[in-house]
Amino acid sequence: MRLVRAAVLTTLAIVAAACQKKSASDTILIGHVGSLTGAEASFGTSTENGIRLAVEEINARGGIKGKRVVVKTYDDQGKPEEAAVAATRLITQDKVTVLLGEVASSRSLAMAPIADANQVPQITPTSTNPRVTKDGDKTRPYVFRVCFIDPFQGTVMAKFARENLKLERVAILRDVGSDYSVGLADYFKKKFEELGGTIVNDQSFKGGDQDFKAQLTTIKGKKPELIYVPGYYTDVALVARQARELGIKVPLGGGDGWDSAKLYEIAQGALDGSFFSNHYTHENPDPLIQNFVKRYREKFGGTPDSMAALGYDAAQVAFAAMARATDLSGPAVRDAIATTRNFPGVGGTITIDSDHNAVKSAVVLGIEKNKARFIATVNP
Amino acid sequence: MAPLRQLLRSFLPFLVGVPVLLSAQWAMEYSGSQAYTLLLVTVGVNVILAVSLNVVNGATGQFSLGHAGFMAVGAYTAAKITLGLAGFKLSFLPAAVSDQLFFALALAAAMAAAGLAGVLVGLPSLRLRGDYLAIVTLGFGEIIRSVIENMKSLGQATGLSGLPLRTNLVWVGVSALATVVMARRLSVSTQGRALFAIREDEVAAEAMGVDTTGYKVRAFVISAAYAGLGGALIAHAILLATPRMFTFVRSIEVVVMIVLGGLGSITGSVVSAVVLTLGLEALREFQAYRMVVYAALLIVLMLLRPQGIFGTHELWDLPFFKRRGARKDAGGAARAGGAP
Amino acid sequence: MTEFLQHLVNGLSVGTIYALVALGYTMVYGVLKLINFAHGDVYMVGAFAGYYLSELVGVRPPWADPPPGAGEVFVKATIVTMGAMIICGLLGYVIERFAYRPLRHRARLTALITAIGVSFLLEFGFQLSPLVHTPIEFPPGPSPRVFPALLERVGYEWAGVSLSNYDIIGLLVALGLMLGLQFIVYRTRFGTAMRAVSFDSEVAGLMGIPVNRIISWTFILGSALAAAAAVISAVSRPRIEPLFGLMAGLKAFVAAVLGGIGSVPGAMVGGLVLGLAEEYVAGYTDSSYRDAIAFTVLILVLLIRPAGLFGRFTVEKV
Amino acid sequence: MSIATLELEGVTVRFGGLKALLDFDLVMQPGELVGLIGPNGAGKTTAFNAITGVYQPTEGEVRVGGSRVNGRKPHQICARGVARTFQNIRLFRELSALDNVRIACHARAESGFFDALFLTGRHLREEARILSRAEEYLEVMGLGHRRDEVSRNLPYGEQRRLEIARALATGPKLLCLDEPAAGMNAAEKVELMELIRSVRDRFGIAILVIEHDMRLVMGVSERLLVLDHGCTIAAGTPAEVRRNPRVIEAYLGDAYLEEKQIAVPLPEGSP
Repeated sequence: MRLVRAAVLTTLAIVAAACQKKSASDTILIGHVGSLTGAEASFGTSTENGIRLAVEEINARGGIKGKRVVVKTYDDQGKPEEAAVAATRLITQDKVTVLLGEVASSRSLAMAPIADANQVPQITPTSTNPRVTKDGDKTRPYVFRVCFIDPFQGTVMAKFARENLKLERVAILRDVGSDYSVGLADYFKKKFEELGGTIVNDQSFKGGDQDFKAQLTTIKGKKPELIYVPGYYTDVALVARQARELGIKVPLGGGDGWDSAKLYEIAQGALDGSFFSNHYTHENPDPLIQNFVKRYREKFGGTPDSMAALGYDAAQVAFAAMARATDLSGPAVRDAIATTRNFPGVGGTITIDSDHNAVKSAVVLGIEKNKARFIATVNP
Repeated sequence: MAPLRQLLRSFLPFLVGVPVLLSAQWAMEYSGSQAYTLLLVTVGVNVILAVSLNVVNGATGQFSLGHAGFMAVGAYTAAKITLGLAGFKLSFLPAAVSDQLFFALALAAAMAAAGLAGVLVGLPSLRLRGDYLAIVTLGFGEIIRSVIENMKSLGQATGLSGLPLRTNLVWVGVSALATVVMARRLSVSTQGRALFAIREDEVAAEAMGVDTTGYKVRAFVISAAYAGLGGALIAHAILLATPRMFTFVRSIEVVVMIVLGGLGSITGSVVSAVVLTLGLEALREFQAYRMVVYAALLIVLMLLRPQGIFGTHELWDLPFFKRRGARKDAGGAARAGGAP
Repeated sequence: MTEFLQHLVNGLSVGTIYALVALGYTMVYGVLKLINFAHGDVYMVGAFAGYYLSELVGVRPPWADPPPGAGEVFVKATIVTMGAMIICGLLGYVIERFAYRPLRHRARLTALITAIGVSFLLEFGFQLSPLVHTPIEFPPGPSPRVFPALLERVGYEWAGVSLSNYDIIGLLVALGLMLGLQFIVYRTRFGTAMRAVSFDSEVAGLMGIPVNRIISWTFILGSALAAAAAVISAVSRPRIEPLFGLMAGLKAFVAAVLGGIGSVPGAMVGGLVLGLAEEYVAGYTDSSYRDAIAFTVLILVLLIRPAGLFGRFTVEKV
Repeated sequence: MSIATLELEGVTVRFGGLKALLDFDLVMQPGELVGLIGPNGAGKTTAFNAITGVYQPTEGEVRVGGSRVNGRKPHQICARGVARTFQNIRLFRELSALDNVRIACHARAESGFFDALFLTGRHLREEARILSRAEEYLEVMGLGHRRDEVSRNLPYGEQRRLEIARALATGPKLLCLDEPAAGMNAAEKVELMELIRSVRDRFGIAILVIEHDMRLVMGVSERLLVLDHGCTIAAGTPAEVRRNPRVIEAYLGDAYLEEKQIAVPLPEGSP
């Protein structure tokens, strides 16, 4: 029984130690809830890197209101319950000024009521589901996002496919386990059919699958002109390879989940001729973006993906708002975030609208010779 | 007078528990500190899950890996009901009371629905044993999740969000208490002993008049119903029900809890659910290293104490608590020491 | 018809991978009656071992300039595959020796929990950001890595049905391994000892069979098989990440149970049947129910034949 | 004439091509003590399994208390009043002696899960009744002092007795004992047989006992049935069976008989 007692005592000691830490008054603590482990660890880690980069920069510039910024990150293993507990802990025990996260809408949805109830602003970098910032019909007062929402991105690609590419027949291959993917696919389908196109087939897979040939074989039989695969790069690259292996020559289409250097590394040219919507392009000569990419490479190695860029933007928007706010209380910072206008982020120029969504233009990128090329800007 | 005393005895744990919980809840609200509420809710729900799974895995000896599926059924059933009844109020009651009544209804429905799912999952247990049963129950859990992911009316991958906040310490406490009381009363009753008999020797149990098929299904149903209750409670605490909450990894976590606590030991399940939940929370500071530490601890703990923290015993069986009467029950003490 | 045949090819290709992993699973289970939950993760480690080895030996892709000659390809592919198998064999030995053996005489669930612990340790350990940077980055971290092309992919097309040398090699290797295993199990002294241990390890010990050594070797063999499966799978689907063994392990377990756990041909058939069932279900019906259907098939098969397709149903003697 | 406790009519059990039991007939009246003997593999345990529902007879009919029980599950047959012990002891090993017996009392329990969860009066009364009954059976079998011992820790002979106590606790009209004296020494065996007889007298139940040791079984049973290779080769009083050449042949082989020129001796005190 010594073991039990020892275990209980250790637990209590650690909890007590954790509770004792108080943020000193010369620092500003911000919280991040992310999936550092689990099936989506890749995305959470990217976001975390983006946030760390932003924090490092703001501190190099002298912090906010003369205070250093410190970020505290809690892992949620990709589970909504854990995200809620972590958010509660950051807000009530660590007393963070701003809460950043989560990547996935399902987890942001679990955090949002807590941010609202405790009047601490939450900015989600990449949760695209419209309901994240909405509680029923009314906008959640303390929850914001710096990314597109599903309807926007889905619609952009549908319009691009129908109006610019003049396509008639499109097949969809969605990740049924990801709310992001399902959302984009739904809105794409709606808009594309509205514009007179036909969805010839609507297939699905589950993130992490190794094999997509079953779905692709069926899609091939329906002879589409484009396959819309709104998913994450981790799966899309394999989808593309297997599509080519099956002799499918039509382009693929997707959303910002595609954006990662890994996409091209895995796809090995299989995506040439495909299109996807995104926030920005690494090729954009804008020094802001080039600087970000360069510093990210130096610090973490590798090219930042959209998750990193948006994590960076979320932190930047929060810092700018804190700097503008009269004081660092939740309501004051909230008001400041809500009045963000034309903020130059690496993921586009951000204006927060009355629904607390980021209004920004999307770019459509084409892939040629295993590299993304800018094709068009689509304004909201 | 006798029936009244009877009733009193039947509900005694609750007559003691509810006022304590109410005052805890009130103290929490009064002090304005909600810091630990959600954590305590998770602890409570894990206790419910562990103790209820123990009825099947520990007491009956059937290896089920589908607990998350039952949670999902309960969570979605309750969520659908509270969302559907969101606009209604019983006009003759204060709003808060009316809400809580509806929630009670939702919880009851969650238990019923999950229990029904338990029948479905319990049926294969009549033909399958051990690992075969484990993989089939795991499969059922995944099927349930898969169905939810594909149902538009259940919100697909996003799930049902915007649930009203209904779960509080009182609900969780009472539910956890009810689960423990259920498990305890079962274990000292003739029905519970019938379950143990199935675990020990199915052929002999059948020959001694235990309807093994019936009892296995009943164990599944009871266990599933309480898992559904746990699911409903957690959904109304984080105001969300999504398929992500109910993966087979969740089921495995619960199995880990009961084995670590000692298969068949109710207090073991309770202690291990509490320690594991709080321990993981305490380790949160370690970020990504947390899970590595957790995994290493799991292995070390199992190697040091293979029979689990409590073995098959309850807290009150341990030498520590029966120092006075220790000599009288030499058998019990020998058992607590464990086999070599 | 083309579509039907294409599905057949795809299904066999996926089923081959399931079968390969299931072979290792079923061997370990046959001897120890332990669900080696970490088997999928050993498979994952096998893929990463292959990845690192090919970085170390400097595997050049077929499109490199100048392209690697046939001899170079063969030598390096062999080094990578054998190396991965040896590394996983050692890992299997370590896992068995330190996590399972001390619990062998305990309740079987106990060993299951350490198996889960080992599985978590490997998964989450590999998800940590790199601590070592030279000569290789280890642990690999959560984002996926690209498995190098050890061998050029050659695609064939026949009446609209495409398949590749990867699929053919995979199937041949799986068949070869299955036959090899059958040979080991039924025609060698080691196999006889294995079967004896599987039947009753206590009595086998009394008969002078070195039970511990047999079990260790079974683990080493099973884990090496997982590594072989991982390399074959990763060459054709070159995305590897720390959690990609989880689903493969689960599917392999399903395949092994489907075929009758403990039976070598059963694992092979179970893997192929599962692969084909999934393929046709995903291809011809709503593909989002793919996993659900795989499990439904499993449940139905088990309800009709509780010991799997090739398993022997043992009636308990009363 | 009262209804027979057990009737088997032309019961045959086949496993694939193997006939484990062939055309087996047996009628047991209330309170009768019958012995079932035969060499290894003669089909004695198969007969038990056919009676208690573990195996389904391929042909023939089994009736308990006058009603047909073919196709019934073992627990249903147990509820009709047939209890058994096992050749290889099958106690609930990790449970106490008391719990082993209490589980058997469950067969006659009337309260359900609901009663257990809400501690209804019915449940409490039932638990009390079960406890006192279980203790009584333990006493009868001389195991009162072992009440709280984990059953796997009991000495072999006591485990055998505990199995009988457990079977008795199901409240049977017919008790089937499968080699209850196996592994005991001569003195213990005799003692056990006396005990079996006293149990029969005390509870007024019919007992069917499988025993290897012919001498022993002849001492206690009123009627004997001899099986060999699934066939009934003899039936009748011990004295009749003892002289039956087929029995002697089956048991000892011709060579032995010719050499020794003996018949199976009759134990003391048998009719």
